[in-house]
Amino acid sequence: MIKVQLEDFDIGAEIEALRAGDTGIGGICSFVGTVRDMSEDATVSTMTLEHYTGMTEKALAEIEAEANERWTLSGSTVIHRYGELHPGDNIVLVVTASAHRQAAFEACSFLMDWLKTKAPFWKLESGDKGPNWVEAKSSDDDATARWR
Amino acid sequence: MIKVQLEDFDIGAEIEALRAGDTGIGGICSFVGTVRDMSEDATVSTMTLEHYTGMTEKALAEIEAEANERWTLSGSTVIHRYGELHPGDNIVLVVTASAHRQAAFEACSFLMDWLKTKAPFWKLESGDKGPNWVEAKSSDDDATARWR
Amino acid sequence: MKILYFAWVREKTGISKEDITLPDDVGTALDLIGWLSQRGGGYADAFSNVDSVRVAINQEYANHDRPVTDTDEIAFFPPVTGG
Amino acid sequence: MKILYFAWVREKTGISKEDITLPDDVGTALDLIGWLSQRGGGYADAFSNVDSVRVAINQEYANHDRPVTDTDEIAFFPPVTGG
Repeated sequence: MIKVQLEDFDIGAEIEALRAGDTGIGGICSFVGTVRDMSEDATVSTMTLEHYTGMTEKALAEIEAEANERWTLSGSTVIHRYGELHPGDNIVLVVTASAHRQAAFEACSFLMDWLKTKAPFWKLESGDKGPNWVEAKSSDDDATARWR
Repeated sequence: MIKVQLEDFDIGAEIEALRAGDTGIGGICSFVGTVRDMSEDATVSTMTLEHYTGMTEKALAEIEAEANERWTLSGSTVIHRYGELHPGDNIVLVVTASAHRQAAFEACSFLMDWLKTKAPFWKLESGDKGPNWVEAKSSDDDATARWR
Repeated sequence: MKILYFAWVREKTGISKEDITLPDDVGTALDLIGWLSQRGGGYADAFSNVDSVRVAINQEYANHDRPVTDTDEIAFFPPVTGG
Repeated sequence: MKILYFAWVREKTGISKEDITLPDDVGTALDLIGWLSQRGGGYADAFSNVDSVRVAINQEYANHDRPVTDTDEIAFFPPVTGG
């Protein structure tokens, strides 16, 4: 299940929704990305997430389908927010459920790596040094390259 | 923070408690292990977890300290239940928070691997084929060996 | 042809989307970048380092040498930073 | 000396814990296993495959050749299966 939304999400409720009634599940992995109050050498007071409506939903659905092709999952959830966020706020949630823990861990990690390098979102940070578009990190490309 | 308990836990509440007020966190990884309704070729109706009171708490504290030595974490939570459980029930919860997602993912995966091979718990499954002590898996030893 | 701009590409062009009629001599995404740059000003600035601009054609990532047609939706943006 | 048994080791010995006075000729955990096995019955069965029995001395994992003393807490159990 994928969602692109302005509103916050409830991590516990999403985990419960994904596992509900499925006693074939042996493990559920989740990852929440949150807004940090520091970026490189600047403080962050606001992070604004811009995205490409239409393409975002397509990209997320493709990324989720790819994870489900690579691992045997009982289910997966990807929620990505956009709009104006502040330190401590949730940005993104990935939840994966599987009969086996390694599949749940790997698929969750894979989904996060792919979101970082494939999902059309852009982060604009504002703080003590003025607005700054976050630059893509080569470490994220490296992380994604692990899965090829 | 470690807990060994009979009662269930609230995943969402534990995640919120770990992150509360810390805006230096960039990612929170969690893993919940749950009771499956099948084990190898037998159905499972009850899983009873026995543990070594005293040593369990020491082992969990050591495992958590080791994770915090290897990765820079903002915090970690390990909760392991004992007693009589049923399919779909929570067994174990690990939550790790860090400024960086890779540290959160790796520490969470490390903690689960170590719990599987170091924490003094034993699972007795009962179902259509009668009671059976779960055997240790060499795949769990292999998973733990990754971290040496 | 519908063209969309995101993040600092949008800030530099000063526009988030526009409709253009594709000129006959524009065959690829890179040709289109060249044609847009000729408008000067913010456009020239946005595309001054072409390697830092990503392209999507009809909401799929595309290389700069991919052909474009007048019915396509083209988007230009920096490397993504979501997640 | 306090001895604890867990899981199927406990089921086979039929007892979860007991206090014994350490015999003079028992120097190591393995010696203790040998001495307990001599009791026969469930004890012999529990320790029939010594490689499948793990040992903890004072709540720390220990090899079978580790020395034991009369003030130790010794535990015998199968490989753990938690998590």
